Amino acid sequence: MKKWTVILEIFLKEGIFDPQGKTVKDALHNLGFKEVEEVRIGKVLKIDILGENKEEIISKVKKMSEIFLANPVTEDFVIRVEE
Amino acid sequence: MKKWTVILEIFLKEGIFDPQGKTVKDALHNLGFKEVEEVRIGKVLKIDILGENKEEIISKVKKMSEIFLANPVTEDFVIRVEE
Amino acid sequence: MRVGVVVFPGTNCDMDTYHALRLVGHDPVYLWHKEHDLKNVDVVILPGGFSYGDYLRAGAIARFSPIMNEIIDFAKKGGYVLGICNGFQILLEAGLLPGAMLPNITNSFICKEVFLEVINNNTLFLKNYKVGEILKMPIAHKEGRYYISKRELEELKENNQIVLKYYGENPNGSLENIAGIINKKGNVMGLMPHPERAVEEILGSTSGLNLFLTLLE
Amino acid sequence: MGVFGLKEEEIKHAIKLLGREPNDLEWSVISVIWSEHCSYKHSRKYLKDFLTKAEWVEQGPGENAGIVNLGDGYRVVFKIESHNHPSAVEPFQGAATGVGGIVRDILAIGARPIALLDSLRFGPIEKGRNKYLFEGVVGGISFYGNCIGVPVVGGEIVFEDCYSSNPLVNVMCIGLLTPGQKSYRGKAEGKGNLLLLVGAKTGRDGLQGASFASEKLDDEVHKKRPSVQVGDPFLGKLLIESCLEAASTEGVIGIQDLGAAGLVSSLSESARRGRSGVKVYLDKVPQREENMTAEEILLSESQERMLLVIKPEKAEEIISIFKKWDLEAEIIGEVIEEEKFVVYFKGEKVVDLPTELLVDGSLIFDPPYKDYEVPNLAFDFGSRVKKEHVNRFLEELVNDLFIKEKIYRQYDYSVQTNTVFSPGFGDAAVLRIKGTNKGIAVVVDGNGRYCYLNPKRGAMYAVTEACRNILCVGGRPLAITDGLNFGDPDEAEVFYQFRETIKGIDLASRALEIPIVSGNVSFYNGQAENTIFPTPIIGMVGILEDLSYLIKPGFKVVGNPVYLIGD
Ligand SMILES: Nc1ncnc2c1ncn2[C@@H]1O[C@H](COP(=O)(O)OP(=O)(O)O)[C@@H](O)[C@H]1O
Repeated sequence: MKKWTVILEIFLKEGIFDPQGKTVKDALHNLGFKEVEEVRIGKVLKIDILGENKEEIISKVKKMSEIFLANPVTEDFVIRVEE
Repeated sequence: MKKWTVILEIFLKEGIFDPQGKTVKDALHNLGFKEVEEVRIGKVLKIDILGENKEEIISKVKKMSEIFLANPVTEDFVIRVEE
Repeated sequence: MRVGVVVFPGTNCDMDTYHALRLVGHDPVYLWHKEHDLKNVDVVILPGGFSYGDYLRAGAIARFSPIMNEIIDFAKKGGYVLGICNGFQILLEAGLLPGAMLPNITNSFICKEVFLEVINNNTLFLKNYKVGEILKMPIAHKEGRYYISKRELEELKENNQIVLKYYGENPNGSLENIAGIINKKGNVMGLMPHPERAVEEILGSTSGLNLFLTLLE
Repeated sequence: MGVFGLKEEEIKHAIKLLGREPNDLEWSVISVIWSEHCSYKHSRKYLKDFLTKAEWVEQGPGENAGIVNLGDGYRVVFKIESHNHPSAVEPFQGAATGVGGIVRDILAIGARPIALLDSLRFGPIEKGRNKYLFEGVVGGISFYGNCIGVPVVGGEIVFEDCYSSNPLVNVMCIGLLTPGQKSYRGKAEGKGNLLLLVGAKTGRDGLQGASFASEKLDDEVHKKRPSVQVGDPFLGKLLIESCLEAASTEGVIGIQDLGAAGLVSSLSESARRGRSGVKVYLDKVPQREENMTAEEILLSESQERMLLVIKPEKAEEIISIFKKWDLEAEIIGEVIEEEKFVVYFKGEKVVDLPTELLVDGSLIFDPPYKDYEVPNLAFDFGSRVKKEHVNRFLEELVNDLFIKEKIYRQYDYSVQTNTVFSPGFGDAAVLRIKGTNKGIAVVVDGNGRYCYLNPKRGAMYAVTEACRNILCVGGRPLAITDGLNFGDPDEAEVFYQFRETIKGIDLASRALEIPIVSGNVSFYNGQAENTIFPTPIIGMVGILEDLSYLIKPGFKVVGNPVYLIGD
């Protein structure tokens, strides 16, 4: 089996307020980075996983995300496989 | 000026123990995902920012990260511009 | 000595620290994060709490508060600065002390009484304690795992900058059980435990008294 | 949205009261405020007979929290609140926002929050989602409570199958008023006084939360929920400091938090309590999102917002306090004489309803009830205890202690430097009152299993248990806040449990002369065979006149006699 590295990004759904992102945006403005319009902060997981092929890996990580890693009520996630 | 979305991933430096990643890995094993070899958990920021061109944007976000968004003692970061 | 207690938005041990100082006879002043004036204090205390909610990283945002410019200058000129818990985290972020804080090894917030050993008392703040003395104080933090690169750790040791270590159990996974450090000159100190919560018998410990008493001189 | 969640008879009732057909927006307003959560339409009738007065009670139920006198000008303020449904859907945020909500209730009195206690119920931790719910809830309480610097000094937790799909998260907050400090009511009065909305911007979060809490949780819940509220403890902390600062000025008439049903309930309840009306301009409400509709602004349950009714001549001074703390503070309307809730949006009058109709107009429901046969849930002590039983029992005991420690280690219980007995130490938590010799003892207790077996006796037991715990540390019980958690009130057996529970609490409270000064009712916790045990949680506060008489647990000296008191 091959070893893959999967990157999973989890953000709060659009429309759900992200207080942390807002506070960091305000801080960036205070530091002079006024060009910043919005900041959203999420989690990112780097998962090393064994498997035969890319499709299998993606579907596994998708399953983990759905049942455990992300909360479907509040969060959206994106999966990316690093080569 | 154009609006860009920049993704900034921040992970603990290699070699620094990541207890959250370990907890999640153990939980995934318990859930039956034994193929998972390692999990590292970091932060990801989605930054909407105005600017003329990609180079300018990247250098801005790099600066923010160096002085504020990431801690150089413990963290490494990667910048990606979404088109 | 005149003591100032800094209030950042989200600081929550300012009143406790103020109370402890009053208890031993100080007449402290509060310093507001937006101010540029240190009100002629001799000692600046950065108390514990959750400045800016600890969002992003503990201490990362407070470090850029207007008053921090003054505090950095003050410290560089030899002024006494003490950071407790979140205050310690802010001093690390501001570069007034070396190293950084990581999330606890337990991956959770920890509130408990711990024991500390005084390793070095060569700083104003600890001069009334004896080297080797064992202290009892509460900790209450989520990011208290002290970390520093190998090279800098050697330097820290060479210069006797490690002043307090966890004794017995290391609660948060700090490198070398480090609980408190000073800068090279010894005028800036940071510690994770809360001395201001250990000044009255009824609350379980008086180990912190000497720290505040010293500042009376 | 229009009418939602109202029964046919309630719709007719509304039209009759109003003398006309409400418009769509007015229907939405009526629907949320007539929801169980806001109107107590199934419980009001029964709660009103509680013993609520005593010489030492300064304010009983009906306000944001109860107030009890400690002597020498010190007063203690407290209330319990449930956040069961939000915690079932998103445990971390549900519990966090639960803490934020009850803290703002205390803050609305003008008191500084000095302690929290949490009463938790989950299904067995080794089954299904229970561990996830448990960890999320504890994490959320720890996240919010620690950040705002209010110590969680006690609580309780029970694992039982019936809470599997529907955990219970009840949080009690305690506040202190020091000598000379004013207490406030959530009231709007005095024509021309201004309505000041402070704290966070208003977004689309938590729309219909009140009706959500008034329904059964089923699989549809995820789709039903437009969005979940996210707690911002940092802002919550700023709100505490800024509101206390504002409350110390001369210009504040009333303070009210924004909770379930957002602006609708806080505005109309304040107006009703002041026997006045309010005129509100929604365009003035600071909005977080673009193109929000009148309905979205009115019903939003965005967290970390408070309403202050202030004197116009003091507006500038008070607003400057909030600006100092970098918070939003906008005047969104004013008090009017006519007892009406009038709303303008984009230059048009969009709502014009009597406050009496909104706050006291809902139909009262008194559904049928039925006793039930109790299956044998009692432990079997009949057979002789064997060695393996003892081992298992010890193992369970250790696990039980371990999990409790796992919880309270995550709570900052020593911040504010008043905690004399921290969690895990005494039978009740003890806090000293700075500047005096006095202390208070606080506790939350409940036993759903007993209440299921016999609701009346179970409820009495909960009251007496809380009482004993206060006594054990040397305190004298003063008053109760009750958190009542039940299933669907339209199920006859559930309503029976409810009525009997009320009787039990009432009997015990009268017999012991411990009045009830605040509380909360949460229905619709599970349904049919998944209904929770009837679970009344008793929060109790007692006084220790002199902390030198504090009683520490444990045997002290070898040879001391041991007494067993009681039957
Ligand atoms: N079980 C109860 N016993 C006594 N008083 C109660 C009970 N339930 C609710 N109350 C009182 O009714 C009022 C409304 O309660 P609630 O709606 O929970 O408050 P809030 O408006 O803060 O959400 C409060 O004053 C509360 O103390």
